[in-house]
Amino acid sequence: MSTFELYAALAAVLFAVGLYGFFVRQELVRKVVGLNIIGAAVFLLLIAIAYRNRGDFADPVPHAMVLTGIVVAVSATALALALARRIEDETGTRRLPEDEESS
Amino acid sequence: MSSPFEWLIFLPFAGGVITFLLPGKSRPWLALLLTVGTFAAAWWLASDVWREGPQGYALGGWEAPLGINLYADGLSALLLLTTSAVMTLASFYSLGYFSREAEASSWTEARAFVPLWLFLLGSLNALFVSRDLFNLYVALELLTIAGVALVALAGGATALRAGMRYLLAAFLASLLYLMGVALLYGEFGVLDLALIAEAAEGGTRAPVIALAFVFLGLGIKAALFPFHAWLPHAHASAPAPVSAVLSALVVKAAFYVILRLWVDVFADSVTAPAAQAAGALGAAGILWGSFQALREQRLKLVVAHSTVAQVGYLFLLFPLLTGVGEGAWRFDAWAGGVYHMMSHAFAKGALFLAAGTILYAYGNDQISAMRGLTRTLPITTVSFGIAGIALVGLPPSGSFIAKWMLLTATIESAQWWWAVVIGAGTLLSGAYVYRLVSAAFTPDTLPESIRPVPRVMEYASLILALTSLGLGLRAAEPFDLLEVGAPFSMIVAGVGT
Amino acid sequence: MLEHGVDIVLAGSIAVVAWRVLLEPQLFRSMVLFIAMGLMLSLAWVRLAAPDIALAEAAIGAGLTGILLIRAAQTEAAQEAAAAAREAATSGWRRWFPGAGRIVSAAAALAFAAVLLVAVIDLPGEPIGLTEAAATEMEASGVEHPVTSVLLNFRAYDTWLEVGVLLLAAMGVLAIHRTYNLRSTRSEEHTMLVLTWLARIILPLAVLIAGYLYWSGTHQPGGAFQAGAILAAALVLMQLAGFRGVSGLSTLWLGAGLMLSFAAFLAVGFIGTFEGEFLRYRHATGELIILALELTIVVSTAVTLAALFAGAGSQSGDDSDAVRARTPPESL
Amino acid sequence: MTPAEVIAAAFAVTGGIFYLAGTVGILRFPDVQSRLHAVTKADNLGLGFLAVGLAVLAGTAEVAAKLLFIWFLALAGSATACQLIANASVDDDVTEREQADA
Repeated sequence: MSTFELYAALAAVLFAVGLYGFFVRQELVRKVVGLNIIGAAVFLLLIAIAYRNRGDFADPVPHAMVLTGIVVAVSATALALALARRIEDETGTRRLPEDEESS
Repeated sequence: MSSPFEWLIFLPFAGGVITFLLPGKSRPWLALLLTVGTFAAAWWLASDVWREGPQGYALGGWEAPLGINLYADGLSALLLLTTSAVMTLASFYSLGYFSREAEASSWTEARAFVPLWLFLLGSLNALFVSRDLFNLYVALELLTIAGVALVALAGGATALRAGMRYLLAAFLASLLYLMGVALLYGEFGVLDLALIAEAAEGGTRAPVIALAFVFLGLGIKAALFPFHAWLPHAHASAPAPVSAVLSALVVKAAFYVILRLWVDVFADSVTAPAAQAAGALGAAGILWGSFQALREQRLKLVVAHSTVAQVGYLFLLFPLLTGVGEGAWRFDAWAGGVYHMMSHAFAKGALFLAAGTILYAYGNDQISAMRGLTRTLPITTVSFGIAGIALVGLPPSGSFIAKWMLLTATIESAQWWWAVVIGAGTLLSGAYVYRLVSAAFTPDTLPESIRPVPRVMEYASLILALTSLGLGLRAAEPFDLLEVGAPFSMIVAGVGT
Repeated sequence: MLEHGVDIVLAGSIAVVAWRVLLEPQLFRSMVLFIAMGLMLSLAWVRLAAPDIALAEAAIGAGLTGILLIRAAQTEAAQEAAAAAREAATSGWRRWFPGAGRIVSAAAALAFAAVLLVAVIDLPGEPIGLTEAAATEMEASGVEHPVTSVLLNFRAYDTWLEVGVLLLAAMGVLAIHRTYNLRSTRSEEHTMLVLTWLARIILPLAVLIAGYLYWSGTHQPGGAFQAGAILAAALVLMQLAGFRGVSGLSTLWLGAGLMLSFAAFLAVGFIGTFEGEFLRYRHATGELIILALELTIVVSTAVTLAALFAGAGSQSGDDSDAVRARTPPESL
Repeated sequence: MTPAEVIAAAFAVTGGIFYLAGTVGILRFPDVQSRLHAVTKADNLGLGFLAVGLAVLAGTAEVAAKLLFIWFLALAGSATACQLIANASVDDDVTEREQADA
């Protein structure tokens, strides 16, 4: 097993962990954490690919993609947490009612 | 600034910066001016495409694979035109909608609204001209964040929750898409769509799993059944012009990426079973969305559920394109689907604006409270009716032509079952549109107090509705434009239309 | 091999910690574990020859995201328990099939993991990418660090739109709070002397480190986003120590700070069109333009991330009077 | 091995021993305050030894200075964090009760 394969496999595992957390957890903050773990999985795969492609240096294009991805993830996270906070202000809970979507 | 690409990107984003920094009541007017300017740029690009064929643009002078290239063919040009046309009219509408100076909060809304609105326009433009897998991700992300912020702008628990659901679904979808992009980069080592198409030709190294991730992510963003649950409340809780643009354009943007990838890039890698599955989900969306629209008591929610149904039609394209051999019906199906996208954009925009007008005037949007609409808001009633015709797909609307082409394709490719779905969907949409229109025409005691509606709101929705009708009367030019750079135009040339 | 052993232990630990993040019943602890996971990921980035990402992950991924999450986790535990109980009592079909949701979710997650593993094993093992292309063109880009040349020249358009995403998030947070500056946001009620002390010594140090990262980004790992994140962390620390930080900025200054970088890219792009294409600056002036753009990124990233922190944790503007009554110890 | 490498290794191993002691302390000590005791003292010393060891190997004074600077930053950070955690553990009786239960 090469280093590339090891970390790429870890990416698959992290993806599943994050996805499970996103599905199962009802607290909004924890859903956001689940998404961030999924994000880490995606970044890990990209960086592993960059490592595989290394010559004199690692492939810079996936590195740039991951930097962009990290900034995008923190943006979405902050927006989600601000929404969660306002939802808590309005409704007293930081969960979404489960049966709203069918109403 | 000698290329329309530059203006399409520059104008809305520059407008976003200026309207965010400079206070003043002229902002909505500036926004309107810039949407009109963007329409001119889109027209310029479309005429270039029309005369010279597909256009390309290398940003920063760097060619792919290292740089990012922009690209526009007939499909992009038509969608750009649709985008700026719908947004121009919605901007007109918002002049009236946000002019309630008496209420301090609405002025706040308007101040936050204009820059976000222009950013949304800019990200739609960026998306429709992008030819790079990762650039598409960034553009989709811009679109999502702008969309969520605009939904939450309405305030209140319902809108905030709806925005949250939207954000969670779209965030997950983006990550699924990006995972697919990572796998594709690992496979091909490039991000440019044209280069990937070259490498993937023949489907020898079909990266099926990567494509599954990409399409799953985009399917969530396009509200494909069963990933549509986030849509109805997000679209129904937003301020009216935002609802209109989310349903008319933003959902279509995700579908556009699917279409581009499926037809232009991975045509050899996608399989007939996958196409049938996409069609089946589309069909389920048509039936489920229409059924929900029939049950709903609130006007804006009816219109939002109808979007779920109408998106379903778009996915019927894929079984008509894939694995059924070569034939003129493939172009019919493709062009019919794209025309449906456009025509629905105008019709749904008109419906949401009209619904917003009713909500504005009556203070609520219960269907049971809509009575007497013919007398209180006659112009809105007319636009409601016309947009309803276009939504159902009755002649002479653009949807009629689109559905007719889709039906022709189902018959010619010997897949009659999709024709049944289209027929059933049309009947169901007829039923829910009839339900709304009959409520409007029911004479009843008028509500005691109706807030006066600025004329510009009523006319904006009327013009949108008339445009959706006009698309049926003058379809030749759009179809000719659509053929420029179209994936199946060679077949058309061979068979002769 | 020992080299490989390090990777195996690291990968295993990351997986275990990620799992613990999910399992941990206490929200606050879960967030702390998440930060720990981020720091371990930084080590993984170093192992994978990605020092730029390691810096960004430590500063943004673990640092700022973590502190955002921790602040969000500070909620009334009793209130949450009540909400949970209410939810358990009323949640539709789940009442009849307790655990069904979990089983389905676990099955779905495992299926995704399996499919991804297959895809990853299928990936070619040999290099297929743009390393060569970037190496060939780097000379013309104006900088000597490959990642910076991709971020600020070859794919500067993406970076511009990325700055736009950050900006939009801040605009969204302000819109959600229905305000145009962060003056109404909560400031810390009780701060401690030691925190104030740290804030005082950290700010000049953070400026120094950010300047170093910014400057070195043209030829070695480091760069504008990392530098901006360091500054943002210092601003957040100041806020926690009771200083005003970004929430002391007026509407105009906050807006200008948020917009600076996006507007700078727009202007550079516009000027580039006279020479050829949008965002074109490949010749003699390349390095200067890149340095200038990076400087704006440092400022905007710092202001935006600090503003996101202030906004994400703040109460709504309704009780702004109450907040104002608790005047901060000093304003900066 | 050159003499410099031997000295560096000696420092690094000493640092490792302190880390080990600190970690055992976290695991074995009963409450927040004594755990902090273990972490801050032992780990800061451990890091110091590591930094000195690496500085010996660094070759240039510039790198050595950077390493010591990093140590100083870590000291400032952990001293503050320790104060904050200790204060929180005194203030927050919930935490205290939990620790007592554990």
